[in-house]
Amino acid sequence: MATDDDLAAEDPLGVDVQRSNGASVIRLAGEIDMLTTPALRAKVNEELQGKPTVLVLDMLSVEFLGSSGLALLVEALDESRNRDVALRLVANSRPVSRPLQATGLTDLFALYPSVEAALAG
Amino acid sequence: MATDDDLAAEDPLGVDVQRSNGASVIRLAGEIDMLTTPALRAKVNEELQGKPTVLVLDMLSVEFLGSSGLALLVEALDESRNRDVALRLVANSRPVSRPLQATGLTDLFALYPSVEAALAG
Amino acid sequence: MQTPEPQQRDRSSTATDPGAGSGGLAETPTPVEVRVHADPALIPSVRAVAADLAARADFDLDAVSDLRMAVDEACSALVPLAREGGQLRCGFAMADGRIDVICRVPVTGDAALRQDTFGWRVLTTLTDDAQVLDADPEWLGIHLRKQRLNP
Amino acid sequence: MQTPEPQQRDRSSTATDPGAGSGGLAETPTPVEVRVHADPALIPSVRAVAADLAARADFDLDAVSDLRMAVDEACSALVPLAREGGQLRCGFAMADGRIDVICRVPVTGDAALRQDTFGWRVLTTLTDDAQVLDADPEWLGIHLRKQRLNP
Ligand SMILES: Nc1ncnc2c1ncn2[C@@H]1O[C@H](COP(=O)(O)OP(=O)(O)O)[C@@H](O)[C@H]1O
Ligand SMILES: Nc1ncnc2c1ncn2[C@@H]1O[C@H](COP(=O)(O)OP(=O)(O)O)[C@@H](O)[C@H]1O
Repeated sequence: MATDDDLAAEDPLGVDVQRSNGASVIRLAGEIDMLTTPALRAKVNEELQGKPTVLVLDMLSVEFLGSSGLALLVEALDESRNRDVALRLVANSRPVSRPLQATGLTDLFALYPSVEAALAG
Repeated sequence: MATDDDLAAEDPLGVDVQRSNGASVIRLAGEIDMLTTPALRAKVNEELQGKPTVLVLDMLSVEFLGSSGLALLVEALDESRNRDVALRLVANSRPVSRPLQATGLTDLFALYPSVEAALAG
Repeated sequence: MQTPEPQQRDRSSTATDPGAGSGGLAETPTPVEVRVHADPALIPSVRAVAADLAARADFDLDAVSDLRMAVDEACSALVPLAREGGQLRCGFAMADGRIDVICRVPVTGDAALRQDTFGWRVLTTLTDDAQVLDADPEWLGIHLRKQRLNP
Repeated sequence: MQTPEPQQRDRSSTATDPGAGSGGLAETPTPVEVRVHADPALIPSVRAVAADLAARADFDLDAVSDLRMAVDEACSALVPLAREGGQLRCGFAMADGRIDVICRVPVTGDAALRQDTFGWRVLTTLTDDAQVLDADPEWLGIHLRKQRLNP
Protein backbone atom coordinates (compact mmCIF):
# COMPACT_ATOMS: atom_id res chain seq x y z
CA MET A 1 0.00 0.00 0.00
CA ALA A 2 1.71 3.14 -1.13
CA THR A 3 -0.28 5.43 1.17
CA ASP A 4 1.02 4.13 4.50
CA ASP A 5 4.64 3.81 3.48
CA ASP A 6 6.27 2.95 6.77
CA LEU A 7 3.65 0.43 7.83
CA ALA A 8 4.51 -1.94 5.04
CA ALA A 9 8.21 -1.14 5.13
CA GLU A 10 9.14 -4.74 5.83
CA ASP A 11 7.60 -7.31 3.52
CA PRO A 12 5.35 -9.25 5.91
CA LEU A 13 5.90 -12.49 3.94
CA GLY A 14 9.32 -13.88 3.20
CA VAL A 15 9.50 -16.22 0.17
CA ASP A 16 12.69 -18.13 -0.57
CA VAL A 17 13.06 -20.74 -3.35
CA GLN A 18 15.63 -23.53 -3.55
CA ARG A 19 15.82 -26.05 -6.41
CA SER A 20 17.84 -29.27 -6.51
CA ASN A 21 17.49 -32.71 -8.10
CA GLY A 22 14.13 -31.94 -9.64
CA ALA A 23 12.65 -30.72 -6.36
CA SER A 24 11.63 -27.16 -5.54
CA VAL A 25 11.35 -25.98 -1.95
CA ILE A 26 9.56 -22.69 -1.26
CA ARG A 27 10.27 -21.51 2.28
CA LEU A 28 7.68 -19.09 3.63
CA ALA A 29 8.02 -16.87 6.70
CA GLY A 30 5.43 -14.46 8.05
CA GLU A 31 1.80 -13.82 7.25
CA ILE A 32 -0.18 -15.18 4.29
CA ASP A 33 -3.16 -12.91 3.88
CA MET A 34 -5.02 -10.78 1.34
CA LEU A 35 -1.96 -8.53 1.09
CA THR A 36 0.74 -11.13 0.59
CA THR A 37 -1.09 -13.91 -1.30
CA PRO A 38 -0.80 -12.38 -4.83
CA ALA A 39 3.02 -12.36 -4.80
CA LEU A 40 3.06 -15.87 -3.36
CA ARG A 41 0.65 -17.10 -6.06
CA ALA A 42 3.00 -15.80 -8.76
CA LYS A 43 5.94 -17.60 -7.16
CA VAL A 44 4.06 -20.89 -6.75
CA ASN A 45 2.85 -20.78 -10.36
CA GLU A 46 6.37 -20.08 -11.56
CA GLU A 47 7.66 -23.15 -9.75
CA LEU A 48 4.79 -25.35 -10.98
CA GLN A 49 5.53 -24.28 -14.56
CA GLY A 50 9.08 -25.57 -14.13
CA LYS A 51 7.48 -29.03 -13.60
CA PRO A 52 9.61 -30.27 -10.70
CA THR A 53 8.98 -33.82 -9.48
CA VAL A 54 8.21 -32.45 -6.04
CA LEU A 55 7.14 -28.99 -4.88
CA VAL A 56 7.57 -28.51 -1.13
CA LEU A 57 5.95 -25.55 0.64
CA ASP A 58 7.84 -25.09 3.89
CA MET A 59 5.32 -23.33 6.15
CA LEU A 60 7.07 -23.88 9.50
CA SER A 61 7.65 -20.13 9.91
CA VAL A 62 4.20 -19.01 8.76
CA GLU A 63 2.49 -16.98 11.49
CA PHE A 64 -0.89 -16.41 9.89
CA LEU A 65 -2.84 -18.19 7.15
CA GLY A 66 -6.04 -16.52 5.96
CA SER A 67 -8.65 -17.72 3.48
CA SER A 68 -6.81 -16.18 0.52
CA GLY A 69 -3.84 -18.36 1.46
CA LEU A 70 -6.02 -21.42 1.91
CA ALA A 71 -7.57 -20.77 -1.51
CA LEU A 72 -4.09 -20.52 -3.01
CA LEU A 73 -3.14 -23.88 -1.48
CA VAL A 74 -6.26 -25.50 -2.95
CA GLU A 75 -5.51 -23.97 -6.38
CA ALA A 76 -1.90 -25.10 -6.20
CA LEU A 77 -3.04 -28.63 -5.35
CA ASP A 78 -5.28 -28.82 -8.43
CA GLU A 79 -2.62 -27.31 -10.65
CA SER A 80 0.06 -29.68 -9.30
CA ARG A 81 -2.18 -32.66 -10.17
CA ASN A 82 -2.65 -31.31 -13.69
CA ARG A 83 1.11 -31.07 -14.10
CA ASP A 84 2.07 -34.31 -12.33
CA VAL A 85 3.94 -32.47 -9.62
CA ALA A 86 3.82 -33.88 -6.07
CA LEU A 87 2.80 -30.98 -3.81
CA ARG A 88 3.86 -31.43 -0.19
CA LEU A 89 3.30 -29.09 2.74
CA VAL A 90 5.60 -28.80 5.72
CA ALA A 91 3.65 -27.55 8.72
CA ASN A 92 3.41 -28.46 12.36
CA SER A 93 2.28 -25.37 14.24
CA ARG A 94 -1.09 -23.86 15.05
CA PRO A 95 -1.01 -20.86 12.68
CA VAL A 96 -1.11 -23.30 9.74
CA SER A 97 -2.56 -26.50 11.15
CA ARG A 98 -5.58 -24.85 12.79
CA PRO A 99 -6.85 -23.05 9.66
CA LEU A 100 -6.46 -26.27 7.61
CA GLN A 101 -8.24 -28.29 10.28
CA ALA A 102 -11.01 -25.76 10.99
CA THR A 103 -11.88 -25.55 7.29
CA GLY A 104 -11.72 -29.33 6.78
CA LEU A 105 -8.83 -29.13 4.30
CA THR A 106 -6.22 -31.10 6.26
CA ASP A 107 -6.97 -34.42 4.51
CA LEU A 108 -6.54 -32.94 1.02
CA PHE A 109 -2.86 -32.25 1.53
CA ALA A 110 0.25 -34.32 2.00
CA LEU A 111 1.58 -32.89 5.27
CA TYR A 112 5.09 -33.46 6.62
CA PRO A 113 6.77 -32.34 9.85
CA SER A 114 10.05 -31.31 8.19
CA VAL A 115 11.50 -30.45 4.79
CA GLU A 116 13.67 -33.58 4.91
CA ALA A 117 10.62 -35.78 5.46
CA ALA A 118 8.78 -34.00 2.64
CA LEU A 119 11.67 -34.50 0.21
CA ALA A 120 11.95 -38.18 1.21
CA GLY A 121 8.20 -38.46 0.51
CA MET B 1 -12.86 -3.99 37.78
CA ALA B 2 -16.37 -5.13 38.42
CA THR B 3 -17.80 -3.51 35.30
CA ASP B 4 -16.07 -5.61 32.66
CA ASP B 5 -16.41 -8.94 34.40
CA ASP B 6 -15.21 -11.30 31.72
CA LEU B 7 -12.21 -9.23 30.77
CA ALA B 8 -10.57 -9.70 34.13
CA ALA B 9 -11.87 -13.23 34.56
CA GLU B 10 -8.36 -14.63 34.87
CA ASP B 11 -6.10 -12.87 37.33
CA PRO B 12 -3.47 -11.36 35.02
CA LEU B 13 -0.78 -11.79 37.71
CA GLY B 14 -0.06 -15.08 39.37
CA VAL B 15 1.62 -14.84 42.81
CA ASP B 16 2.89 -17.96 44.54
CA VAL B 17 4.85 -17.97 47.82
CA GLN B 18 7.18 -20.70 49.10
CA ARG B 19 9.04 -20.51 52.41
CA SER B 20 11.87 -22.76 53.58
CA ASN B 21 14.96 -22.42 55.78
CA GLY B 22 14.38 -18.75 56.46
CA ALA B 23 14.03 -17.89 52.78
CA SER B 24 10.87 -16.75 51.03
CA VAL B 25 10.46 -17.12 47.29
CA ILE B 26 7.64 -15.21 45.57
CA ARG B 27 7.06 -16.55 42.08
CA LEU B 28 5.32 -14.08 39.76
CA ALA B 29 3.71 -14.87 36.43
CA GLY B 30 1.99 -12.40 34.12
CA GLU B 31 1.71 -8.65 34.05
CA ILE B 32 2.75 -6.22 36.80
CA ASP B 33 0.86 -3.02 36.15
CA MET B 34 -1.44 -0.47 37.77
CA LEU B 35 -4.09 -3.16 38.10
CA THR B 36 -2.04 -5.93 39.66
CA THR B 37 0.56 -4.01 41.71
CA PRO B 38 -1.64 -3.39 44.81
CA ALA B 39 -2.18 -7.11 45.51
CA LEU B 40 1.50 -7.79 44.89
CA ARG B 41 2.50 -5.00 47.29
CA ALA B 42 0.39 -6.59 50.04
CA LYS B 43 2.06 -9.96 49.44
CA VAL B 44 5.59 -8.54 49.40
CA ASN B 45 4.97 -6.56 52.61
CA GLU B 46 3.56 -9.68 54.28
CA GLU B 47 6.72 -11.61 53.45
CA LEU B 48 9.00 -8.77 54.55
CA GLN B 49 7.19 -8.61 57.88
CA GLY B 50 8.04 -12.28 58.43
CA LYS B 51 11.74 -11.16 58.37
CA PRO B 52 13.18 -13.96 56.26
CA THR B 53 16.94 -13.96 55.73
CA VAL B 54 16.39 -13.81 52.00
CA LEU B 55 13.41 -12.70 49.93
CA VAL B 56 13.59 -13.86 46.32
CA LEU B 57 11.27 -12.38 43.69
CA ASP B 58 11.19 -14.88 40.83
CA MET B 59 10.26 -12.74 37.83
CA LEU B 60 11.18 -15.21 35.07
CA SER B 61 7.54 -15.50 33.96
CA VAL B 62 6.71 -11.80 34.18
CA GLU B 63 5.48 -10.54 30.80
CA PHE B 64 5.11 -6.84 31.57
CA LEU B 65 6.57 -4.53 34.22
CA GLY B 66 5.18 -1.00 34.37
CA SER B 67 6.23 1.94 36.51
CA SER B 68 3.90 0.95 39.36
CA GLY B 69 5.77 -2.36 39.50
CA LEU B 70 9.15 -0.61 39.32
CA ALA B 71 8.08 1.68 42.15
CA LEU B 72 7.08 -1.35 44.20
CA LEU B 73 10.50 -2.94 43.63
CA VAL B 74 12.22 0.25 44.80
CA GLU B 75 9.98 0.41 47.89
CA ALA B 76 10.61 -3.26 48.66
CA LEU B 77 14.35 -2.67 48.39
CA ASP B 78 14.26 0.16 50.95
CA GLU B 79 12.01 -1.80 53.24
CA SER B 80 14.19 -4.93 52.97
CA ARG B 81 17.24 -2.84 54.01
CA ASN B 82 15.31 -1.50 57.02
CA ARG B 83 14.50 -5.05 58.06
CA ASP B 84 17.83 -6.67 57.23
CA VAL B 85 16.31 -8.90 54.60
CA ALA B 86 18.40 -9.68 51.50
CA LEU B 87 16.12 -8.89 48.52
CA ARG B 88 17.11 -10.75 45.35
CA LEU B 89 15.48 -10.61 41.93
CA VAL B 90 15.46 -13.46 39.45
CA ALA B 91 15.05 -12.07 35.95
CA ASN B 92 16.68 -12.72 32.62
CA SER B 93 14.19 -11.72 29.94
CA ARG B 94 13.34 -8.48 28.19
CA PRO B 95 9.97 -7.75 29.83
CA VAL B 96 11.80 -7.25 33.15
CA SER B 97 15.38 -6.45 32.20
CA ARG B 98 14.50 -3.71 29.72
CA PRO B 99 12.32 -1.63 32.09
CA LEU B 100 15.01 -1.88 34.80
CA GLN B 101 17.71 -0.92 32.34
CA ALA B 102 15.80 1.87 30.59
CA THR B 103 15.00 3.52 33.93
CA GLY B 104 18.54 3.10 35.26
CA LEU B 105 17.49 0.85 38.13
CA THR B 106 19.43 -2.29 37.19
CA ASP B 107 22.42 -1.51 39.44
CA LEU B 108 20.26 -1.04 42.53
CA PHE B 109 19.16 -4.65 42.60
CA ALA B 110 20.84 -7.98 43.19
CA LEU B 111 19.90 -9.82 40.00
CA TYR B 112 20.21 -13.59 39.50
CA PRO B 113 19.51 -15.81 36.49
CA SER B 114 17.73 -18.54 38.48
CA VAL B 115 16.06 -19.14 41.83
CA GLU B 116 18.83 -21.59 42.78
CA ALA B 117 21.49 -18.95 42.14
CA ALA B 118 19.49 -16.38 44.14
CA LEU B 119 19.11 -18.72 47.11
CA ALA B 120 22.82 -19.55 46.99
CA GLY B 121 23.49 -15.78 47.02
CA MET C 1 -23.36 -22.73 27.17
CA GLN C 2 -23.35 -23.14 23.41
CA THR C 3 -26.85 -21.65 23.23
CA PRO C 4 -26.59 -17.88 22.80
CA GLU C 5 -29.42 -16.03 24.50
CA PRO C 6 -31.85 -14.54 22.04
CA GLN C 7 -32.04 -11.29 23.99
CA GLN C 8 -29.13 -9.48 25.60
CA ARG C 9 -29.75 -7.27 28.60
CA ASP C 10 -26.53 -6.15 30.24
CA ARG C 11 -24.77 -2.97 29.23
CA SER C 12 -21.97 -4.37 27.10
CA SER C 13 -24.30 -6.75 25.29
CA THR C 14 -26.91 -4.24 24.26
CA ALA C 15 -24.02 -2.32 22.78
CA THR C 16 -23.59 -5.16 20.31
CA ASP C 17 -27.07 -4.66 18.90
CA PRO C 18 -26.24 -2.55 15.87
CA GLY C 19 -29.81 -1.33 15.51
CA ALA C 20 -29.82 0.21 18.98
CA GLY C 21 -27.48 3.17 18.57
CA SER C 22 -28.91 6.48 17.51
CA GLY C 23 -25.78 7.08 15.43
CA GLY C 24 -26.44 4.09 13.15
CA LEU C 25 -23.80 1.50 12.37
CA ALA C 26 -21.00 4.10 12.33
CA GLU C 27 -21.34 4.83 16.05
CA THR C 28 -21.98 1.45 17.59
CA PRO C 29 -20.69 1.65 21.15
CA THR C 30 -18.59 -1.26 22.42
CA PRO C 31 -16.08 -1.52 25.30
CA VAL C 32 -13.23 -1.75 22.77
CA GLU C 33 -13.13 -0.30 19.28
CA VAL C 34 -10.36 -0.06 16.71
CA ARG C 35 -10.57 2.46 13.89
CA VAL C 36 -8.09 2.35 11.04
CA HIS C 37 -7.84 3.75 7.54
CA ALA C 38 -9.63 1.22 5.34
CA ASP C 39 -6.32 -0.08 4.00
CA PRO C 40 -5.39 -3.78 3.71
CA ALA C 41 -2.00 -2.96 5.27
CA LEU C 42 -3.73 -2.20 8.58
CA ILE C 43 -5.84 -5.38 8.79
CA PRO C 44 -3.03 -7.32 10.53
CA SER C 45 -3.22 -4.88 13.43
CA VAL C 46 -6.99 -5.29 13.72
CA ARG C 47 -6.80 -9.09 13.75
CA ALA C 48 -4.03 -8.85 16.35
CA VAL C 49 -6.40 -6.92 18.62
CA ALA C 50 -9.03 -9.64 18.17
CA ALA C 51 -6.51 -12.32 19.13
CA ASP C 52 -5.28 -10.32 22.11
CA LEU C 53 -8.81 -9.81 23.47
CA ALA C 54 -9.69 -13.48 22.98
CA ALA C 55 -6.51 -14.56 24.78
CA ARG C 56 -7.25 -12.20 27.67
CA ALA C 57 -10.84 -13.48 27.83
CA ASP C 58 -9.30 -16.92 28.32
CA PHE C 59 -10.30 -18.45 24.99
CA ASP C 60 -8.32 -21.59 24.17
CA LEU C 61 -5.57 -21.27 21.56
CA ASP C 62 -7.64 -22.79 18.74
CA ALA C 63 -10.47 -20.37 19.45
CA VAL C 64 -8.00 -17.46 19.54
CA SER C 65 -6.72 -18.56 16.13
CA ASP C 66 -10.26 -18.95 14.78
CA LEU C 67 -11.31 -15.49 15.91
CA ARG C 68 -8.14 -13.92 14.49
CA MET C 69 -8.90 -15.55 11.17
CA ALA C 70 -12.62 -14.70 11.20
CA VAL C 71 -11.89 -11.04 11.91
CA ASP C 72 -9.32 -11.08 9.12
CA GLU C 73 -11.99 -12.44 6.76
CA ALA C 74 -14.53 -9.83 7.79
CA CYS C 75 -12.04 -6.99 7.35
CA SER C 76 -10.73 -8.38 4.06
CA ALA C 77 -14.27 -8.57 2.70
CA LEU C 78 -15.19 -5.05 3.84
CA VAL C 79 -12.08 -3.01 3.08
CA PRO C 80 -12.38 -3.27 -0.73
CA LEU C 81 -15.97 -1.96 -0.43
CA ALA C 82 -15.05 1.09 1.66
CA ARG C 83 -15.54 4.60 0.33
CA GLU C 84 -12.33 6.39 -0.67
CA GLY C 85 -10.60 7.62 2.47
CA GLY C 86 -13.07 5.82 4.75
CA GLN C 87 -12.39 4.10 8.05
CA LEU C 88 -12.65 0.44 8.95
CA ARG C 89 -14.16 0.28 12.45
CA CYS C 90 -14.20 -2.89 14.52
CA GLY C 91 -15.94 -2.98 17.87
CA PHE C 92 -15.48 -5.79 20.40
CA ALA C 93 -17.73 -6.76 23.31
CA MET C 94 -16.73 -9.51 25.71
CA ALA C 95 -19.47 -11.00 27.90
CA ASP C 96 -20.79 -14.34 29.14
CA GLY C 97 -17.89 -16.31 27.67
CA ARG C 98 -18.25 -14.98 24.16
CA ILE C 99 -16.87 -12.20 22.03
CA ASP C 100 -19.04 -10.18 19.66
CA VAL C 101 -17.28 -8.30 16.88
CA ILE C 102 -18.87 -5.66 14.68
CA CYS C 103 -16.73 -4.60 11.72
CA ARG C 104 -17.97 -1.98 9.30
CA VAL C 105 -16.92 0.47 6.59
CA PRO C 106 -18.61 3.50 5.03
CA VAL C 107 -19.99 2.61 1.59
CA THR C 108 -21.72 4.13 -1.39
CA GLY C 109 -25.24 2.97 -2.23
CA ASP C 110 -24.45 0.03 -4.47
CA ALA C 111 -21.87 -1.79 -2.34
CA ALA C 112 -22.85 -5.36 -1.51
CA LEU C 113 -21.10 -8.12 0.35
CA ARG C 114 -20.84 -11.44 -1.49
CA GLN C 115 -21.76 -14.44 0.61
CA ASP C 116 -21.04 -17.02 -2.08
CA THR C 117 -17.26 -16.85 -1.63
CA PHE C 118 -14.79 -19.23 -0.05
CA GLY C 119 -13.88 -16.44 2.36
CA TRP C 120 -17.45 -16.13 3.62
CA ARG C 121 -17.69 -19.88 4.08
CA VAL C 122 -14.47 -19.84 6.11
CA LEU C 123 -15.85 -17.00 8.20
CA THR C 124 -19.11 -18.81 9.00
CA THR C 125 -17.21 -22.04 9.71
CA LEU C 126 -14.95 -20.32 12.24
CA THR C 127 -17.64 -18.47 14.20
CA ASP C 128 -20.82 -19.36 16.06
CA ASP C 129 -22.74 -16.68 14.23
CA ALA C 130 -22.05 -14.29 11.35
CA GLN C 131 -24.51 -11.70 10.03
CA VAL C 132 -24.28 -9.03 7.37
CA LEU C 133 -25.39 -5.64 8.71
CA ASP C 134 -26.91 -3.73 5.81
CA ALA C 135 -29.70 -1.71 7.39
CA ASP C 136 -27.68 1.51 7.38
CA PRO C 137 -27.40 2.92 3.82
CA GLU C 138 -24.10 4.67 4.65
CA TRP C 139 -22.28 1.78 6.30
CA LEU C 140 -21.93 -1.93 5.61
CA GLY C 141 -20.93 -4.30 8.38
CA ILE C 142 -20.45 -7.83 9.61
CA HIS C 143 -21.39 -9.03 13.09
CA LEU C 144 -19.46 -12.08 14.29
CA ARG C 145 -19.91 -14.04 17.46
CA LYS C 146 -17.47 -16.54 18.93
CA GLN C 147 -18.20 -18.56 22.08
CA ARG C 148 -15.50 -19.74 24.40
CA LEU C 149 -15.61 -23.54 24.64
CA ASN C 150 -14.15 -23.79 28.13
CA PRO C 151 -16.54 -22.40 30.77
CA MET D 1 17.44 10.81 11.94
CA GLN D 2 17.20 11.65 15.61
CA THR D 3 16.21 15.23 14.76
CA PRO D 4 12.44 15.46 14.43
CA GLU D 5 11.33 17.98 11.85
CA PRO D 6 9.78 21.05 13.41
CA GLN D 7 7.00 21.09 10.83
CA GLN D 8 5.17 18.06 9.50
CA ARG D 9 3.66 18.17 6.07
CA ASP D 10 2.44 14.78 4.93
CA ARG D 11 -1.07 13.56 5.60
CA SER D 12 -0.44 11.18 8.45
CA SER D 13 1.85 13.60 10.24
CA THR D 14 -0.42 16.59 10.22
CA ALA D 15 -2.95 14.26 11.78
CA THR D 16 -0.68 14.12 14.82
CA ASP D 17 -0.99 17.85 15.42
CA PRO D 18 -3.73 17.88 18.01
CA GLY D 19 -4.51 21.53 17.41
CA ALA D 20 -5.33 20.96 13.75
CA GLY D 21 -8.61 19.02 13.96
CA SER D 22 -11.85 20.96 14.00
CA GLY D 23 -13.24 18.41 16.47
CA GLY D 24 -10.67 19.27 19.17
CA LEU D 25 -8.67 16.61 20.98
CA ALA D 26 -11.59 14.14 20.99
CA GLU D 27 -11.55 13.76 17.21
CA THR D 28 -7.87 13.72 16.34
CA PRO D 29 -7.57 11.73 13.13
CA THR D 30 -4.79 9.13 12.94
CA PRO D 31 -4.34 6.05 10.72
CA VAL D 32 -4.99 3.80 13.72
CA GLU D 33 -7.08 4.58 16.78
CA VAL D 34 -8.18 2.46 19.71
CA ARG D 35 -11.14 3.52 21.83
CA VAL D 36 -11.91 1.70 25.06
CA HIS D 37 -13.97 2.35 28.16
CA ALA D 38 -11.70 4.32 30.47
CA ASP D 39 -11.15 1.26 32.67
CA PRO D 40 -7.73 0.08 33.93
CA ALA D 41 -8.68 -3.48 32.89
CA LEU D 42 -8.56 -2.43 29.22
CA ILE D 43 -5.15 -0.73 29.30
CA PRO D 44 -3.30 -4.03 28.60
CA SER D 45 -5.11 -4.22 25.26
CA VAL D 46 -4.13 -0.66 24.36
CA ARG D 47 -0.47 -1.21 25.18
CA ALA D 48 -0.59 -4.45 23.17
CA VAL D 49 -1.70 -2.44 20.12
CA ALA D 50 1.22 -0.04 20.63
CA ALA D 51 3.66 -2.96 20.77
CA ASP D 52 2.12 -4.60 17.72
CA LEU D 53 2.38 -1.41 15.64
CA ALA D 54 5.97 -0.81 16.73
CA ALA D 55 6.92 -4.39 15.85
CA ARG D 56 5.28 -4.06 12.43
CA ALA D 57 7.03 -0.72 11.87
CA ASP D 58 10.27 -2.65 12.41
CA PHE D 59 11.26 -1.11 15.75
CA ASP D 60 13.88 -3.16 17.59
CA LEU D 61 12.70 -5.25 20.54
CA ASP D 62 13.92 -2.78 23.18
CA ALA D 63 12.09 0.06 21.44
CA VAL D 64 8.93 -2.08 21.20
CA SER D 65 9.19 -2.72 24.94
CA ASP D 66 9.79 0.98 25.66
CA LEU D 67 6.79 2.09 23.62
CA ARG D 68 4.57 -0.54 25.25
CA MET D 69 5.62 0.76 28.64
CA ALA D 70 5.32 4.45 27.72
CA VAL D 71 1.78 3.94 26.39
CA ASP D 72 0.94 2.02 29.56
CA GLU D 73 2.17 5.00 31.59
CA ALA D 74 0.19 7.50 29.57
CA CYS D 75 -2.99 5.45 29.85
CA SER D 76 -2.45 4.75 33.56
CA ALA D 77 -2.06 8.47 34.22
CA LEU D 78 -5.14 9.45 32.19
CA VAL D 79 -7.69 6.78 33.07
CA PRO D 80 -8.12 7.88 36.73
CA LEU D 81 -8.84 11.43 35.47
CA ALA D 82 -11.53 10.37 32.99
CA ARG D 83 -15.11 11.47 33.41
CA GLU D 84 -17.48 8.73 34.59
CA GLY D 85 -18.34 6.49 31.64
CA GLY D 86 -15.80 8.25 29.39
CA GLN D 87 -13.60 6.69 26.72
CA LEU D 88 -9.84 6.41 26.60
CA ARG D 89 -8.82 7.12 23.00
CA CYS D 90 -5.32 6.40 21.68
CA GLY D 91 -4.36 7.37 18.17
CA PHE D 92 -1.22 6.12 16.43
CA ALA D 93 0.60 7.58 13.44
CA MET D 94 3.59 5.83 11.91
CA ALA D 95 5.84 7.89 9.63
CA ASP D 96 9.50 8.59 8.92
CA GLY D 97 10.74 5.91 11.28
CA ARG D 98 8.83 7.12 14.28
CA ILE D 99 5.52 6.51 16.00
CA ASP D 100 3.41 9.31 17.41
CA VAL D 101 0.81 8.38 20.00
CA ILE D 102 -1.96 10.65 21.25
CA CYS D 103 -3.85 9.30 24.26
CA ARG D 104 -6.69 11.27 25.79
CA VAL D 105 -9.73 11.06 28.04
CA PRO D 106 -12.75 13.34 28.56
CA VAL D 107 -12.34 15.33 31.78
CA THR D 108 -14.16 17.81 33.98
CA GLY D 109 -12.71 21.30 34.36
CA ASP D 110 -10.37 20.73 37.29
CA ALA D 111 -8.57 17.59 36.13
CA ALA D 112 -4.80 18.03 35.92
CA LEU D 113 -1.99 15.66 35.07
CA ARG D 114 0.83 15.49 37.61
CA GLN D 115 4.28 15.64 36.06
CA ASP D 116 6.18 15.26 39.34
CA THR D 117 5.58 11.52 39.58
CA PHE D 118 7.86 8.54 39.05
CA GLY D 119 5.48 7.39 36.30
CA TRP D 120 5.91 10.64 34.36
CA ARG D 121 9.68 10.41 34.68
CA VAL D 122 9.59 6.86 33.33
CA LEU D 123 7.40 8.02 30.46
CA THR D 124 9.77 10.84 29.47
CA THR D 125 12.79 8.53 29.84
CA LEU D 126 11.29 5.96 27.48
CA THR D 127 10.24 8.34 24.71
CA ASP D 128 11.89 10.93 22.50
CA ASP D 129 9.20 13.45 23.31
CA ALA D 130 6.24 13.64 25.69
CA GLN D 131 3.79 16.54 25.92
CA VAL D 132 0.66 17.15 27.93
CA LEU D 133 -2.23 18.27 25.72
CA ASP D 134 -4.44 20.54 27.81
CA ALA D 135 -5.70 23.12 25.32
CA ASP D 136 -9.11 21.45 25.02
CA PRO D 137 -11.20 22.07 28.18
CA GLU D 138 -13.19 18.87 27.62
CA TRP D 139 -10.32 16.47 27.00
CA LEU D 140 -6.90 15.92 28.54
CA GLY D 141 -4.21 14.14 26.59
CA ILE D 142 -0.60 13.06 26.26
CA HIS D 143 1.36 13.13 23.02
CA LEU D 144 4.28 10.69 22.88
CA ARG D 145 6.86 10.26 20.19
CA LYS D 146 9.24 7.33 19.79
CA GLN D 147 11.90 7.19 17.06
CA ARG D 148 13.11 3.94 15.59
CA LEU D 149 16.85 3.64 16.16
CA ASN D 150 17.56 1.45 13.14
CA PRO D 151 17.04 3.33 9.87
N1 LIG E 1 -2.94 -17.02 26.25
C1 LIG E 1 -2.55 -16.42 25.11
N2 LIG E 1 -2.73 -17.02 23.94
C2 LIG E 1 -2.37 -16.45 22.79
N3 LIG E 1 -1.82 -15.24 22.71
C3 LIG E 1 -1.63 -14.58 23.84
C4 LIG E 1 -1.97 -15.13 25.10
N4 LIG E 1 -1.67 -14.22 26.06
C5 LIG E 1 -1.15 -13.18 25.42
N5 LIG E 1 -1.13 -13.38 24.09
C6 LIG E 1 -0.65 -12.49 23.04
O1 LIG E 1 0.66 -12.07 23.33
C7 LIG E 1 0.81 -10.67 23.13
C8 LIG E 1 1.56 -10.06 24.28
O2 LIG E 1 0.97 -10.51 25.47
P1 LIG E 1 1.33 -9.91 26.86
O3 LIG E 1 2.79 -9.76 26.98
O4 LIG E 1 0.63 -10.73 27.87
O5 LIG E 1 0.59 -8.51 26.70
P2 LIG E 1 0.84 -7.10 27.34
O6 LIG E 1 2.25 -6.95 27.68
O7 LIG E 1 0.30 -6.19 26.36
O8 LIG E 1 0.05 -6.84 28.51
C9 LIG E 1 -0.57 -10.10 23.03
O9 LIG E 1 -0.65 -9.33 21.86
C10 LIG E 1 -1.50 -11.28 22.95
O10 LIG E 1 -2.18 -11.32 21.73
N1 LIG F 1 9.07 -8.44 15.62
C1 LIG F 1 8.21 -8.50 16.65
N2 LIG F 1 8.61 -8.12 17.86
C2 LIG F 1 7.80 -8.16 18.90
N3 LIG F 1 6.52 -8.56 18.84
C3 LIG F 1 6.07 -8.93 17.65
C4 LIG F 1 6.87 -8.92 16.49
N4 LIG F 1 6.14 -9.34 15.44
C5 LIG F 1 4.93 -9.61 15.93
N5 LIG F 1 4.88 -9.36 17.25
C6 LIG F 1 3.74 -9.52 18.16
O1 LIG F 1 3.21 -10.81 18.05
C7 LIG F 1 1.80 -10.76 17.96
C8 LIG F 1 1.31 -11.69 16.87
O2 LIG F 1 2.08 -11.42 15.71
P1 LIG F 1 1.72 -12.02 14.32
O3 LIG F 1 1.37 -13.46 14.46
O4 LIG F 1 2.79 -11.66 13.41
O5 LIG F 1 0.43 -11.14 14.03
P2 LIG F 1 -0.87 -11.38 13.17
O6 LIG F 1 -1.13 -12.81 13.08
O7 LIG F 1 -1.84 -10.55 13.82
O8 LIG F 1 -0.79 -10.83 11.84
C9 LIG F 1 1.42 -9.36 17.66
O9 LIG F 1 0.47 -8.95 18.58
C10 LIG F 1 2.69 -8.55 17.80
O10 LIG F 1 2.58 -7.63 18.88
